[in-house]
Amino acid sequence: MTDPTSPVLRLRGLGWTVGGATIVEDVSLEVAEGEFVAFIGPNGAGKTSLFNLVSGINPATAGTIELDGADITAEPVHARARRGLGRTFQTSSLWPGMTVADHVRLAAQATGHTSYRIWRRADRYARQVADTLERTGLTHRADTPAGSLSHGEKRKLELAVLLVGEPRLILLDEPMAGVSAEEVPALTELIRSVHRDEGRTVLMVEHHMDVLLGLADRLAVMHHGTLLALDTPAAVMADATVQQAYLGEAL
Amino acid sequence: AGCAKAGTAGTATGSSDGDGAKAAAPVKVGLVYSRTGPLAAYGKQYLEGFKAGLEYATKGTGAVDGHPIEIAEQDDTGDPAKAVSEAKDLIGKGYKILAGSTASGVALQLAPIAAQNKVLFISGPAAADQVTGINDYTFRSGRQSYQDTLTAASFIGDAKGRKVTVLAQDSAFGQANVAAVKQVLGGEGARVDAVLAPPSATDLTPFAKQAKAAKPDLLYVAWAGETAPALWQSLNQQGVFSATKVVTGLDVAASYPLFGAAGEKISFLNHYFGGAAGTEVEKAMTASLEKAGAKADLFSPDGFTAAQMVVHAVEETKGQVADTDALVKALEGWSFDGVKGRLTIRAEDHALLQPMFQVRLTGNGAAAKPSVEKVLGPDEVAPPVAKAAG
Amino acid sequence: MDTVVLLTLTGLGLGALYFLVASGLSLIFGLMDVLNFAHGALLSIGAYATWWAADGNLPGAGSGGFGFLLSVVFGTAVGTAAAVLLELALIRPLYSRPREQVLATVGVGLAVPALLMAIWGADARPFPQPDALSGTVHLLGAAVPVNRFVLIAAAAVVLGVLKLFLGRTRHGLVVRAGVEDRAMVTALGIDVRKAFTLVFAIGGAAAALAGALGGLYFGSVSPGQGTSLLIFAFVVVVMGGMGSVTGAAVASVGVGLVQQFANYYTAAGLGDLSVVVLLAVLLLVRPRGLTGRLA
Amino acid sequence: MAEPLLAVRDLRVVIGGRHILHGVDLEVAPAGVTALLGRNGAGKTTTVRAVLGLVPRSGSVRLGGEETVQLPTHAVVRRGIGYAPEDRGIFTALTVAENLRLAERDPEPDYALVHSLFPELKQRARQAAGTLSGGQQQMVAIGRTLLNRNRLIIADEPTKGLAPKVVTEVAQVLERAAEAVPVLLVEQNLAVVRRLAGGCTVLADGRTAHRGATAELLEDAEAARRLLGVGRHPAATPQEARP
Amino acid sequence: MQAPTDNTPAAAPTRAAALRRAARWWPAAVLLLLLTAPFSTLSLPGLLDGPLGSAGSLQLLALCMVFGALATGYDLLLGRTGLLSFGHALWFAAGLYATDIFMLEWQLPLVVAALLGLAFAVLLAVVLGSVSLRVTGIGFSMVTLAFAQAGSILVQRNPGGLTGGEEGRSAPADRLPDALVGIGNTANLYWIALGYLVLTLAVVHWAVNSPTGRVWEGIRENERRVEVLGLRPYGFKLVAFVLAAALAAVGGVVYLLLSGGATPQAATSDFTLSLLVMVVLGGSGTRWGPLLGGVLYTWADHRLGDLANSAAVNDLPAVLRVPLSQPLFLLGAVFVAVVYLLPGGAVRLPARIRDARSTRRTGGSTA
Ligand SMILES: Nc1ncnc2c1ncn2[C@@H]1O[C@H](COP(=O)(O)OP(=O)(O)OP(=O)(O)O)[C@@H](O)[C@H]1O
Ligand SMILES: Nc1ncnc2c1ncn2[C@@H]1O[C@H](COP(=O)(O)OP(=O)(O)OP(=O)(O)O)[C@@H](O)[C@H]1O
Ligand SMILES: [Mg+2]
Ligand SMILES: [Mg+2]
Repeated sequence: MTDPTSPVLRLRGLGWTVGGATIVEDVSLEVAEGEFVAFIGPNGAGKTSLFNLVSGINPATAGTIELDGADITAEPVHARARRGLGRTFQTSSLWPGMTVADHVRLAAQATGHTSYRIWRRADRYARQVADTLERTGLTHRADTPAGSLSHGEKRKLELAVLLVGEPRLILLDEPMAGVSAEEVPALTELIRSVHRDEGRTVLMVEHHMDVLLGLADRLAVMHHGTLLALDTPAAVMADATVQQAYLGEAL
Repeated sequence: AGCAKAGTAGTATGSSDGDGAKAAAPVKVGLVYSRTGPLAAYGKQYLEGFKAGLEYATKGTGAVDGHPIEIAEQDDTGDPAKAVSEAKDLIGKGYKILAGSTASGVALQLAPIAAQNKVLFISGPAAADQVTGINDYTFRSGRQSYQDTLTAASFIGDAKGRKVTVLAQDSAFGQANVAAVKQVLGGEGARVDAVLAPPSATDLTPFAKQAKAAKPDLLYVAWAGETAPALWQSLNQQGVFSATKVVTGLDVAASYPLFGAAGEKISFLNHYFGGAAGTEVEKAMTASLEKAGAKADLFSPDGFTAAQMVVHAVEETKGQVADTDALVKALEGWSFDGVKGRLTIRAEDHALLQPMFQVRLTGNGAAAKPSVEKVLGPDEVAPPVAKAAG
Repeated sequence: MDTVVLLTLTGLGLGALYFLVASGLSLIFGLMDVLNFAHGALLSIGAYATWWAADGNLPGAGSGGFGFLLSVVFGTAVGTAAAVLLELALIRPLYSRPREQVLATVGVGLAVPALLMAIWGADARPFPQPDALSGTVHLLGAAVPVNRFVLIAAAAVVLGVLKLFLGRTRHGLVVRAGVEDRAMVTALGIDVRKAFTLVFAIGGAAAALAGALGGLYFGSVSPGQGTSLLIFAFVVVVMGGMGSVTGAAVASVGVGLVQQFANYYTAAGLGDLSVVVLLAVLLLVRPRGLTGRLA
Repeated sequence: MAEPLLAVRDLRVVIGGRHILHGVDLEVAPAGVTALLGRNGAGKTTTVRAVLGLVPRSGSVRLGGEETVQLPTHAVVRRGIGYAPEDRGIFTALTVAENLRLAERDPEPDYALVHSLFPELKQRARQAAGTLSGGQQQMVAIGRTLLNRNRLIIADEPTKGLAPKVVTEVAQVLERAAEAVPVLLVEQNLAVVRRLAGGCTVLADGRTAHRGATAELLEDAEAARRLLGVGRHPAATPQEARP
Repeated sequence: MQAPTDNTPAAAPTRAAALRRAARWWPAAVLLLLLTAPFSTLSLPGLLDGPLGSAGSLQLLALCMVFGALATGYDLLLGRTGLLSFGHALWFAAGLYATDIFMLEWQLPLVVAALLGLAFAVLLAVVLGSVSLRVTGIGFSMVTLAFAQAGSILVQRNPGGLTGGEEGRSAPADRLPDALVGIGNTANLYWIALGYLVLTLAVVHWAVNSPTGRVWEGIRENERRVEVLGLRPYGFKLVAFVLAAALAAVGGVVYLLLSGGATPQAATSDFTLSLLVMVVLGGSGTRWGPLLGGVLYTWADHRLGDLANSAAVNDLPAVLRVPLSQPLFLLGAVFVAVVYLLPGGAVRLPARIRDARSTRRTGGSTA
């Protein structure tokens, strides 16, 4: 359905103004099929806000968003999700009373478009669910309510819910925050396989630079709501402004 | 169902329908009334009246021809659905006589149940006119709205060309009153109009003003519920009493102070108040009530009359209460001395023909005292015959 | 003309009554997130206590002048005490279960009117009317009852006091924060329970005062009076923006006027229905109510 | 070694019938930074919450020699603890200024320090805290602990979600703060731990698994792998990864 | 409810398992018992006034079942989807009044009138549901309250003489099948109520275990997050709303038969409030909780009056007698006690006792 050379996602002059403050300003960007773009930038630069615009949590006040060539600027969240756009949240956003397995099951069923079958039993997708839990290392937690998971486990569950939906375009908002040093490599590997082996397009915000550098095809630097730079990781890291505004002195 | 209270003259406690025990088989009467809920005060008067009536009619024996009268009290809390359940419970247990119904809604729901199951039902204080003639098995021991209306109409004298305004709530009760006044006084040539306030309105000042602006010769106020004091205050403040003659129904004694300063300026129509009738029966009732620590009030006669009717029906049928049709026969057309005077159960529609009173209040607040201005004979306030039950 | 004046002023009086009833509810709902179904019960307690005192049971109190004032003060105090008791006994132990808090108040809302009925009967009792307040004032041809002005003045005072409380003290802040994350407030070294009790007490005081003045308005007290006003109080609170005291005031005036005019001018007395429609439309147009922010 | 400021013995926590802590021992030295380390789910956050009395606990928690295990949270905190929780504990409906105002305990709170450290918080004083970016919220959380003169600061993953530059700044802040007030630091960023923490306690499965000097632990590759699961390259330290 | 756990060590694991499997069939056993109740002469003194098969007892049991079912349907919104509706009475009243009015005014036979009444209620629910679901949270509660209040006012106003105002209208006996008229046929009404209960339980159980049911659960916990999965909560909420309304409307029809008429009490917000109380009494969001709550509430509502009037209470000193003679006071007090002492409702009681016992045991071993 799509021309392989045409971008999956195209932002044109995207902007968001709220309460008189411009949070995101004139962001234009094209992401090709199968590409991995990482976003960095100081706290409050507008990275999460940009993700919120793309996923439809907040309506854009300027510019357009195209997904696979279709203009989705005015579409609500659920419609965009149906087009294969999935995301995780910076602050874990889950269903506290539901078990880990139920989270994944619900997500699987949402993708399978069987949610309106009120006369059916909801016991399909067992294998998909088991696989996803296995991949994210949550199998032993399958029956725990999400509300009593530790912080790191919640981050993984966010990923599990995302992955089982098999989205084509994935937005990850700081998936590594709070994950213990030990598990960072495994999680990095998981994200790598989603991108490389399954060929999904990924946009990711992360402050862990070493993780990004191994994954990203391109690095986008945001500052004060604008796209300051967009280039290969090496080129961006060499940039003096980025050094000064974002990375600071070594610890 | 709690407390079934056996009559005092309980002799042999006859068990089942065995022939030998028949002579003393108790007659069970179920009272479904408001023991609690918004109409609890009415319910209490009714019950006290009933007990006094039973004592009077059985001459203190609590039994008729050796059949002790057992009453079972059921609280309907004013909720018709609950009343229906309770009535079914009683009927299921073999009760052939039901009485009570403090609220009109209850009476109207119980009447069909009584007909379906062929039991005698004597409605209590419920005033709805529809109860009259609703079916063959339903009677009433109190007055009905139409009798109130006719009493109110009596204040105007010659109605021709006069203007009458009805101030009422826009509810079934209020609408029925308007319709009745239109029928009665409109028929006599009066111009009748109405000021209807929403039942839930709390500020009645504008309606008082409207009633005054209508400049009627007679303002008939048909009001029920919590907002009555606010209404009288508003009517007084807007100067309605000096502009026209105001007629309304006199409620229970506890409500006299609620008229406030307006009390003395109102012409009251009245079903009954303690001491209104001055009959021998009333004296008996008052004595009996006082013995029980109670006072005669608006609805005492309703209970008293119901007991008289029950006893009469049992007497006539010699305790064979299973034959409901005989009970009905016994009551239809019966004329007897009641608390208020001569009472007649009209055979056609079971309306209870009875005298009504024109009353004045003297004194304010807690000191307010009613006195009878005029007694209207049963025929003067007889409602038209209701069409036969379908 | 005089009709419009009369309707406007009595409408304002009705609005003032609604605000008095709603203010405490709005305060508690806005700060504590507890939709207090026992509010009507507190109202009735205040009304009955005032009536009881004015009926000659409290030395010094009575139905006229200073005695009446004392009765109102007494009624408010009793209502406040009841609110504190309610908070300590029921709300506080359930703080980790907000839904249960609301339900407990539902239970109290059922039980208290029944208790009042058990003690003083189902009948309405005449409420004392000081002579100074039972007359009318003639304004542009309309005879406006004096007690409406008393209600309007009391409502204004309550509005002012509540705004001062919210603006000048830290308690409002503590309670708002406590509703969002109670544990975190205590982790800042604050005894959040005291603040909650205080807010509940103030809400209770407002309710009891409304009950006492409501008695003046209706000319009587009855067990169900408080509860019957509760629905309008809810409507006003929600219209005003879920807990904004100022919003509740604006909404009260609006509802009072609309109801009064609609009752009078529409054929079938559509006051109630128009308020209902007003609420539905307002919420659909502005889902967060008139203000959407706290006073 | 001087007497510890905070001494935790045999701390146990059961929530909803589940045993989460089975006996944690922990000491915070009267000066400097003490680190509390462990894998995800090891019980670090629960330990901190139990110390403050935010979860039902048993055992002994002595603060400056005084037993506090029976005290309610607010009383414990009033004895001089500044706490920046893991989920930040921001009151989203309140403004930034209100969030800070709630934390005031001293008669003269040190706004100068907080604002000089995080100028953003001054500019955004009237913004609803819920609309702040993740990093800005973290600033509020840390700022609250610095307003008062405390006897102990507890920071649960304070650098989580902060940009590398700010991580460095926060580390410096904590280092400076630790000169005056001891700090109990829960942290996944080992570069920060290495730089700040003198002593450390490692938890595993709700128990104390190791106590000792931080430097020693991080040097000992075998111990580091066993206790923290990190290999030869303690990963996730942004600056180390820089080209 | 559940088979007591076998504590004898390694007694007979297979037997225990078999017992447990058998115990899962208890609802069928209860159903069988309920089906045969009209033939029973068993008397349960204190619980029921008269033998099980007597008209009064059957009527009370039938009411208990109707309200148990109504509460179960209401919990579809409250406990399963997280929608606090204050307007549920409207659907009940719609089924009740519409059916009654169709019979009275159009002289339709019961079945036709009931189907039309149901259709009317569902149509109304679709329209009003799609409007009120446009707001969320307490706003939704208030809009539903507003609509229900409007309905209640309309019923009280007696428009066109249709509803009978505050006096209500009784059902026309001549339009009803003979088998449903008269005390002798109470058993038939009882079976209808039982059928309604089984229907509601089955529909609710089936629905919450369907894919849609899982989405409801997600909506209850975090609505925003559901959208991110590509699901539009609005549609799912509307399905729950209309389904619950339809169940309530059917309940209205059954109630019409049981109480022999339509009265305005059924349309008041107090009615919805009592459903709320039932759900909470029993345990919201559980399979049997709302049913249990509805049964307990209805039973108490009818029987507390007897207790309040009983000789035992009348002999008490005034301090106790006065409050205890008010059924509503008892009900309110019992309700507060349940909320306070039984979080999660009566249905969680066995589990809580088990928990308490096991913590005591393990607590003892670790301490
Ligand atoms: N509703 C709002 N009103 C005012 N300002 C807002 C609002 N929402 C967001 N902001 C501001 O917009 C800016 C961008 O926030 P955003 O969450 O996108 O940052 P970020 O780049 O994701 O930062 P971080 O790395 O800390 O997560 C922040 O300064 C934030 O305070
Ligand atoms: N309220 C609770 N109810 C039940 N279990 C809980 C609760 N809080 C925490 N736990 C469990 O206790 C364990 C320890 O959790 P804790 O949050 O203390 O870990 P942590 O060491 O801080 O982990 P992380 O590094 O991921 O933040 C986890 O397995 C978690 O699932
Ligand atoms: Mg962000
Ligand atoms: Mg943690």
